[in-house]
Amino acid sequence: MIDLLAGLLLLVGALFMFIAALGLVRMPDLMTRMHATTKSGVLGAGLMLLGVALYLAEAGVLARALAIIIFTMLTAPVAAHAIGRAGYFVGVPFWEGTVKDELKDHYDPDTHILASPKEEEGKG
Amino acid sequence: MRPEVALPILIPLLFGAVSLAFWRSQRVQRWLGVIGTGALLWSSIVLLDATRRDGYLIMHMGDWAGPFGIVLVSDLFGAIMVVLAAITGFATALYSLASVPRELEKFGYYPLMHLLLAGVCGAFLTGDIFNLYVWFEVLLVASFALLILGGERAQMEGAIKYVTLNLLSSVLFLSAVGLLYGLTGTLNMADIAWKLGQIDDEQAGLVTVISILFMVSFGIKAAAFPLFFWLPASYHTPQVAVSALFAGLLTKVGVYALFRVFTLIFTQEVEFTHTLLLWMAGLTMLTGVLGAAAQFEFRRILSFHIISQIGYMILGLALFTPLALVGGVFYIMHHIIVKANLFLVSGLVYRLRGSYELKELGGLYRDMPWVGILFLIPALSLAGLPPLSGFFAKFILIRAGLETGAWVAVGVALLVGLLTLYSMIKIWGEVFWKAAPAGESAPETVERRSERSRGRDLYFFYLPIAGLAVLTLIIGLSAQPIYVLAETAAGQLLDPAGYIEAVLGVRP
Amino acid sequence: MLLAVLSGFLLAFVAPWLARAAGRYSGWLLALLPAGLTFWFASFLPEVAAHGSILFEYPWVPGLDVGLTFYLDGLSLLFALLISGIGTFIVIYAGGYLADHPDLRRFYVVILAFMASMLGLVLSSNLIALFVFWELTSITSYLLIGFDHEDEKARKAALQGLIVTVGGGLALMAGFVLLAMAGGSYELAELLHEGDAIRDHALYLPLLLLILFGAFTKSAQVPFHFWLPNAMAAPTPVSAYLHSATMVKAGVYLLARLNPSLGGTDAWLLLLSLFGALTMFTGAVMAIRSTGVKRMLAYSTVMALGTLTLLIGLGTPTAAAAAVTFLLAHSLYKGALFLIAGILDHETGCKDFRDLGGLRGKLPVTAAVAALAALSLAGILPLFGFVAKELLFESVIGAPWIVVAPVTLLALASAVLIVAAAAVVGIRPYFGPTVPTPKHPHEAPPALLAGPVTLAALGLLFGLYPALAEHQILAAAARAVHGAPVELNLALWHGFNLPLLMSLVSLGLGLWVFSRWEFVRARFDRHLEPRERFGPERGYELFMEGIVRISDWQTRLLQNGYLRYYILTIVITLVALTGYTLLTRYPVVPTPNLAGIEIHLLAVALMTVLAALFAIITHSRLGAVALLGAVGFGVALVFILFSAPDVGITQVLVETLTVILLVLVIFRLPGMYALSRPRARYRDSGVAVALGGLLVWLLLLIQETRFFPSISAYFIENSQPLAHGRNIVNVILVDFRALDTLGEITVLALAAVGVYAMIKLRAEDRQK
Amino acid sequence: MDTIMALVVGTLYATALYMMLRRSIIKLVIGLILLSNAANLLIFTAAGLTTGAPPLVPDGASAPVGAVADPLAQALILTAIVISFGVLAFAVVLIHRAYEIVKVDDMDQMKDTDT
Amino acid sequence: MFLILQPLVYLILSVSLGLGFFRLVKGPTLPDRVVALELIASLTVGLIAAYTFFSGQTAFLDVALVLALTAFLTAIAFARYLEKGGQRDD
Amino acid sequence: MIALTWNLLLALIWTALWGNLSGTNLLIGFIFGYLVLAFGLRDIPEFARYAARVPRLIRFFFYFIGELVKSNLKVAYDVLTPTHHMRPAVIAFPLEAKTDGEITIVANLISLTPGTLSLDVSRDRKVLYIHAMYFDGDEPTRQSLREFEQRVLEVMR
Amino acid sequence: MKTQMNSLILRTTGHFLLPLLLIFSIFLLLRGHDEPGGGFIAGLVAAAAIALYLFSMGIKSARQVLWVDPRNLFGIGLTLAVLSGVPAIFYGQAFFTSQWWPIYLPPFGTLKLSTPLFFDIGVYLVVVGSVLTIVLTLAEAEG
Ligand code: NA
Ligand code: NA
Repeated sequence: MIDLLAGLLLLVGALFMFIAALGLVRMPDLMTRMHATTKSGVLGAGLMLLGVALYLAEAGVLARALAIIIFTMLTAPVAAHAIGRAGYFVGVPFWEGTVKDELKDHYDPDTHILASPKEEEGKG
Repeated sequence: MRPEVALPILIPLLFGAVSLAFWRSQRVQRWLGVIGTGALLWSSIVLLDATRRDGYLIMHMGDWAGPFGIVLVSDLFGAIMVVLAAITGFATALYSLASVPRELEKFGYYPLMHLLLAGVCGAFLTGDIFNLYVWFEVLLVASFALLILGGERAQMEGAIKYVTLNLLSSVLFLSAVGLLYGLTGTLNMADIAWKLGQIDDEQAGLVTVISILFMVSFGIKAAAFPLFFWLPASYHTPQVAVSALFAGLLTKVGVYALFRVFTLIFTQEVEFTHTLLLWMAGLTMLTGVLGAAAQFEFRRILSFHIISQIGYMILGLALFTPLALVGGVFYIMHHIIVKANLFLVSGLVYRLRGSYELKELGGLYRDMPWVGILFLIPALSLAGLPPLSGFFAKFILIRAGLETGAWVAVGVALLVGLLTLYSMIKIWGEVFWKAAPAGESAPETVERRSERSRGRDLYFFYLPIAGLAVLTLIIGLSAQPIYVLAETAAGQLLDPAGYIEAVLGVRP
Repeated sequence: MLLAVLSGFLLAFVAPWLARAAGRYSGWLLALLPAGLTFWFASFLPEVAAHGSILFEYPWVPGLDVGLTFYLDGLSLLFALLISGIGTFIVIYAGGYLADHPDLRRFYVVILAFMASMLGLVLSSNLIALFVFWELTSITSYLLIGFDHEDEKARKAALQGLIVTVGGGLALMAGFVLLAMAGGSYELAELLHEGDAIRDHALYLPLLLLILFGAFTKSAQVPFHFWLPNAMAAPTPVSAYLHSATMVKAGVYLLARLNPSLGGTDAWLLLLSLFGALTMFTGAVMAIRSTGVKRMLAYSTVMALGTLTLLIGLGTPTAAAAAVTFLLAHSLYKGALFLIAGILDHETGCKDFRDLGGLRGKLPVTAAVAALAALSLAGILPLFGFVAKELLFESVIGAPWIVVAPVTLLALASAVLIVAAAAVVGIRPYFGPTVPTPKHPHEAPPALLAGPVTLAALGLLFGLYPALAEHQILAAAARAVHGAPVELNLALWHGFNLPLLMSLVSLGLGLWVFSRWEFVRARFDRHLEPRERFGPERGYELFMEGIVRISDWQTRLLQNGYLRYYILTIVITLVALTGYTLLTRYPVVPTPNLAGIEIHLLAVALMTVLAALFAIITHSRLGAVALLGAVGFGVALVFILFSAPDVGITQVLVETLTVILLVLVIFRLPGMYALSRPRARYRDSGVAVALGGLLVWLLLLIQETRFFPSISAYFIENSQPLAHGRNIVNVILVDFRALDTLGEITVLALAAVGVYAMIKLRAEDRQK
Repeated sequence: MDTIMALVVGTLYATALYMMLRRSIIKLVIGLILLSNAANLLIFTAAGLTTGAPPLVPDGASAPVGAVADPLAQALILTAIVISFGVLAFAVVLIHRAYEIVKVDDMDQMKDTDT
Repeated sequence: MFLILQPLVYLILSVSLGLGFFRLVKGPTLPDRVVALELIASLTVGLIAAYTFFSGQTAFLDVALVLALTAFLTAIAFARYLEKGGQRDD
Repeated sequence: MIALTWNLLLALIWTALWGNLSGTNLLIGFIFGYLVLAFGLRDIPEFARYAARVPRLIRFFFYFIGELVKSNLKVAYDVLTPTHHMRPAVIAFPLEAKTDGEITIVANLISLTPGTLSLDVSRDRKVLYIHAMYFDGDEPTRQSLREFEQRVLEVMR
Repeated sequence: MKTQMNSLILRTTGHFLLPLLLIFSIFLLLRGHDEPGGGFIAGLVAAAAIALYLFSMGIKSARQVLWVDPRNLFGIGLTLAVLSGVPAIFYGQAFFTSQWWPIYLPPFGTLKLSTPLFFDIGVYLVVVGSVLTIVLTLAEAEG
């Protein structure tokens, strides 16, 4: 029974990874592609690891599986943030269906310092 | 368990490591440079002496029996090479005290030198083919770093070629080791030789194929034809002490490796492999010496001549008779000392006159005849004129060649000797005999020149040069003990069974 | 004996200091050694005359059959006496002649070393020792020819002499080795008795040619004669003398020495007598064409060397006798003449006969000595030269039928010309109207005159009492040359016979030529000058230029500076050699092994391959870096999927760090432009595919042909029990094979030092 | 799978060489990196491929149960990886510095020092 | 027991790897490639998980652990390069 | 912090009593220690907060997993269907989180949940710029984000 | 130009991840003899940690947090590695014969103090020192 659940977790995890990969291919622009990979990638890998931990049922395995999940959740968004930000700076185009961009004009092009809307207003 | 075998590796390693740790204090590094290479010299002589007495010296590193652990093996050939490396190292260390600019010392000159020597000695002493690769890499990367020390444009350009082609050679070597391991399942050279001795004749062909990979890889390292390109592209660019060290040692490691594997391991189809080597030897001799004829820069001439002399050494291996191997070993001994010394002399000339260009030099014999003598001894020895070391080296090879009936190779060797003399005399005529150029072509004024010929630092130039010159004379004038040494070494090389028995304790 | 031979070298070492101490008398002081040696050698005369030969043995490199064995017989003793005796006067002479020269002390060093080398050469019994001294004479003579080294002509002449003689020397060395192989020994003393074995050996002809090549170059035989007169161009007459009269005789000595071993064959006869005769005639022609004092003497020396070669080649007892007699006579008169040439130069500042005349009043002693020597040169009664010339004519007319006609004719013609030359030498400077000279001439000092006077006097003495020379030395020498006792019967007067007639003819014609000297020279010049372009000297020049040109061409072809061609050459060499070996040595076709294929393995393999392929076609640098990252992950996955966790982790980490490194570095690097032409790309892809294919082939062969199982079973079994570690790979790294790891981290540290130096130490900064 | 891996290794060698033969200096870097990967993989393949059996001894045991992958080959590759990383780091920086000094990216223009 | 599961999971992951690789090659911008590389790293973790699951060899989880902690550095490095104004030839 | 230290200390004492320092034993000791502390020292505010945080954390964990799955399904749907249903937008979200740690955790968790991706934080740390995939007007989007932030901060503070 | 990115998120993550990565690297170092890991891998992880610090907080912070100049590290590491092979000689054994000095620490079990461990620590230091020397030097040269 537990084996079955573990197998299921593994399969579902793999499917999420597949979705992430498909999203990477299918999504129209950088940002939306990152949505796919960041979330599904983390979730997929996490589920698969949980499946492994469940199946092998060893403390060591569980601990390592959890550590991997935590580390992934810690690092994946940071990477996404860094790339998204960099992509924004170098002007990677948004999908034409993008509704609005409130970030526009808030970056200082030289120092890469990001001002908040309030600051901008204060400056007038 | 013979600790002597490991000392020539561990001493320079330790001194290199400690020098690295003291990278802020150049004074300490200089002291360590001289003491370390001196200690290396001492340990190498102890090793040679012990090896001469006992035949083979074995050390199982970590106490793991061969073929499982790494076995250090000192046979006479290896021990001789270690002594030569130590001599060159010690001479260049002394020479460096005066010739290497202080700012280069800050950037690791001495540690690099120690570690280069460690790599070289490691290569000479290891009995393990993969460990040989590792030591090759150690000496190679040390040489990379020494080559670029200074950051001149020419150094960079030369280094790119040097690094790329040597990397190619290393990868080839590594690949060959991988394939050989797949075939024999072992890395210990004695074990490989022993196992390959048991295979059927039909399968020997596959071993021969693998041996070609080794031949090409070591051929690159030895700067043999047509694989030598990295050498003339780079050897004239670094500090001259570095050039001397390289000229004396690096290609010889390749030659050593060729000697080692083609006497110990790949002797299944000698008439095929060693015929290839014979071709390689002849063409190497010829291209090298011809390359030099068109050069008019001191160090470039010397660099091209390294190639042609590598040909002589390979000739000794290719002929594969006892006398030929004696000639090869003798030639290596002679060449290392003489070639390193010539580079040192070129540096002395530069120190005295500020140029390496023959056109800009002149008048040194008039002003400083003893410098002329210090040049003539190694130069004429290089050309194989008697009674200097190079004469006997050449004579043995020629005799071996004639006794084998290798007429063409002997003809080439003789012609090359003549052209070598031509090059050396060209240098002699331009640098020493010709009057110092005046006017535009003169790099410096008369006052500046006379100022240059003074200075206490000059002793550190003369000392190693004179020491090596004396060695050249000794090898020539009292060739008998050296000959006996080479003969014994060659005897061991031709007796793989003895090597295998010493390392593995089995008699094939 | 060893000390005697080597004493010259020892003295050479200390000569500069001794010379400094002795000041003006340095020449006299240093001459004590050669003088002493002369007497010492002379003390052997009776013993040699009685027993034939004495052998002295000192070991040197017994392993190579090289020993300092000295063989003293008539021939070597004659040479030894000439060398040390004349050497004595040369040293004295030099002390006077070069008294004000700044390099006098260096001159002593070289001349003494030269003398010692010559002694060693003629005394050595061991072929290799002989060769060693042979080469030493080449080097020391090089230093002597180039003594005025700041003069380019001197340097060129020195180089020419060196290249020709050393080139010949190398052939000689090969010849000696073959000779030893044929004769079974490196000792002349033994080879002299092995003549039959050597002549019958298959290697006889090659070894003969090689040895002759060596001897001919050294002894300036046609066509290698050109270097000798050039050697006169710059240096002092002293050294010039040594070259023309002593060193060059080394070749003749060798021929004479080996005559018993090699002679007596048709090849020997033809080669020596014809080349000798040709040289003799060429030397005579060139002598008469010359106007320079030293040059004319030098060519007359060439003529003498040809004569000697011819005589040795003839192989008759008379010829042997003639050879040794002529040798002695020539040494005496030529020595005197060269030293007189030096006096003329020293006193007048002129080096050309056309600038000299009427000096007999100013230089009476010189003139008298010159007359004696010239008479001997011309072969006129009652001088020793006459004795020699008679024997020469007797030898040529008694030559074997096959050569008799040409050698007789050439000998006669040469004699005519040499008589004329002798007249120029003996008459021209001293008689006739006085010609003004740059220097005001005085009679030369004793140091300069001692040599010429003694030598000329000896020429006269031996002429009057030829038996003196015969019994003391020449008989023994001739026996050594011929290999059997020879009846000499030297006498000034043999009665009227054919040789005398020839002498008279040559004398008459010679004097006629002298009277029309200018006319004869002009005729020769007109005929010969256009042909000199094709002469042997031109050959030498072409050879030297050719070397440089080939060198240039080869360097441009091979060392062309293009890294990619270097790589290409190396890889093509590798593929060709390995492929050839595969075809000829192991033509086995491996069978593919497709067992164990799984989808994910296949996917990983495919991704790795595709990533690598795309990395080479992409035009984006960072895209390529990212693709390299994919290759790295692919390789890591291969490691993981095939059970190598440690390697996998390492690969992942190294991959990450490599990308970081590339990104840090690439910031300053240029873009990836396609710079090559399509043809180059096709060619390179071809080579690349060939390399890849080769390795695939090898891998497949290895995979199906494992000779032995791996030794790693030992590690697997013993890792835990013996090395207390459960991660076998790590245990291998830190224990079983710790030395590898030590080397590996050394590499890493070295790379870091290198990178640090590269970045921090900038050439531009250093110059500031 | 052995054959497939051999093909992968061969392709890596071929691509590496192709890149090293280009004139662009940066392609040389890429070629060198591919080359070292190729060599490591070659040793791995030549030593034999084993799935699912890493050379580890279970806790408490004295030797692994059943056959495991060749640990020696892995140790060699590990050493080789580290060495090639060091060498590559040096080479990459060298090329970077050479470009800074010589200011050409066309390798064909770096040929002044040879002759 | 997992007769179908094993090939199925491997198939899914393999196809995903192919898709990720496709984006890596296609781009069109550098950040796209970097994201693709990140996904390939994630897929490597997934493959390791699957491999551990089916082989029972837990040692490989350590590889995943290291990967999870360090793989994102690649992305950071690229991002930093872009932010520093490095040439973007995509 | 004191509470956590105490808890760890109890766990160590537990293992010392058993004489067996294994991971499992330490975990058991930690759990028992937590229970003991939560029960025994619940009148001390410091310990009470500590005790209360754990259930909140667990609750948040499940909430977060739920959101993660939801967002994934949404993305999956969009990825798998041929047409795109999304309305992406970059919006400025005023933060309540104050410290660097809070902001980072909020931003990272936002990146992992419903169709949102944190792009950057303004210099004055007051505004987080977010790429939202399913933008349904300023207020609704900000509202759901604010709710999420609250839950995170609850656990953190 | 500065070597770090001006990002609060990255900075904070860096602060948090650094100790995590460092402790992880020590963990990998100490257990390498028994499980995957070892000096080399551990050293690379530590170097990666500092590299992350470099990217997120700049070269100065990275140097500060490292506390020693990485150039000292590889010299010391190499010395340690070489010296770890020497003690065997005092026991009359070959160089690099491993020596074991197990230390019993009652609650924790046995600490397997040994020359291979010192060797591995040497490896670790060399790796950290070398990689960081390369990375930091390059990063400095950029700006
Ligand atoms: Na050896
Ligand atoms: Na290692």
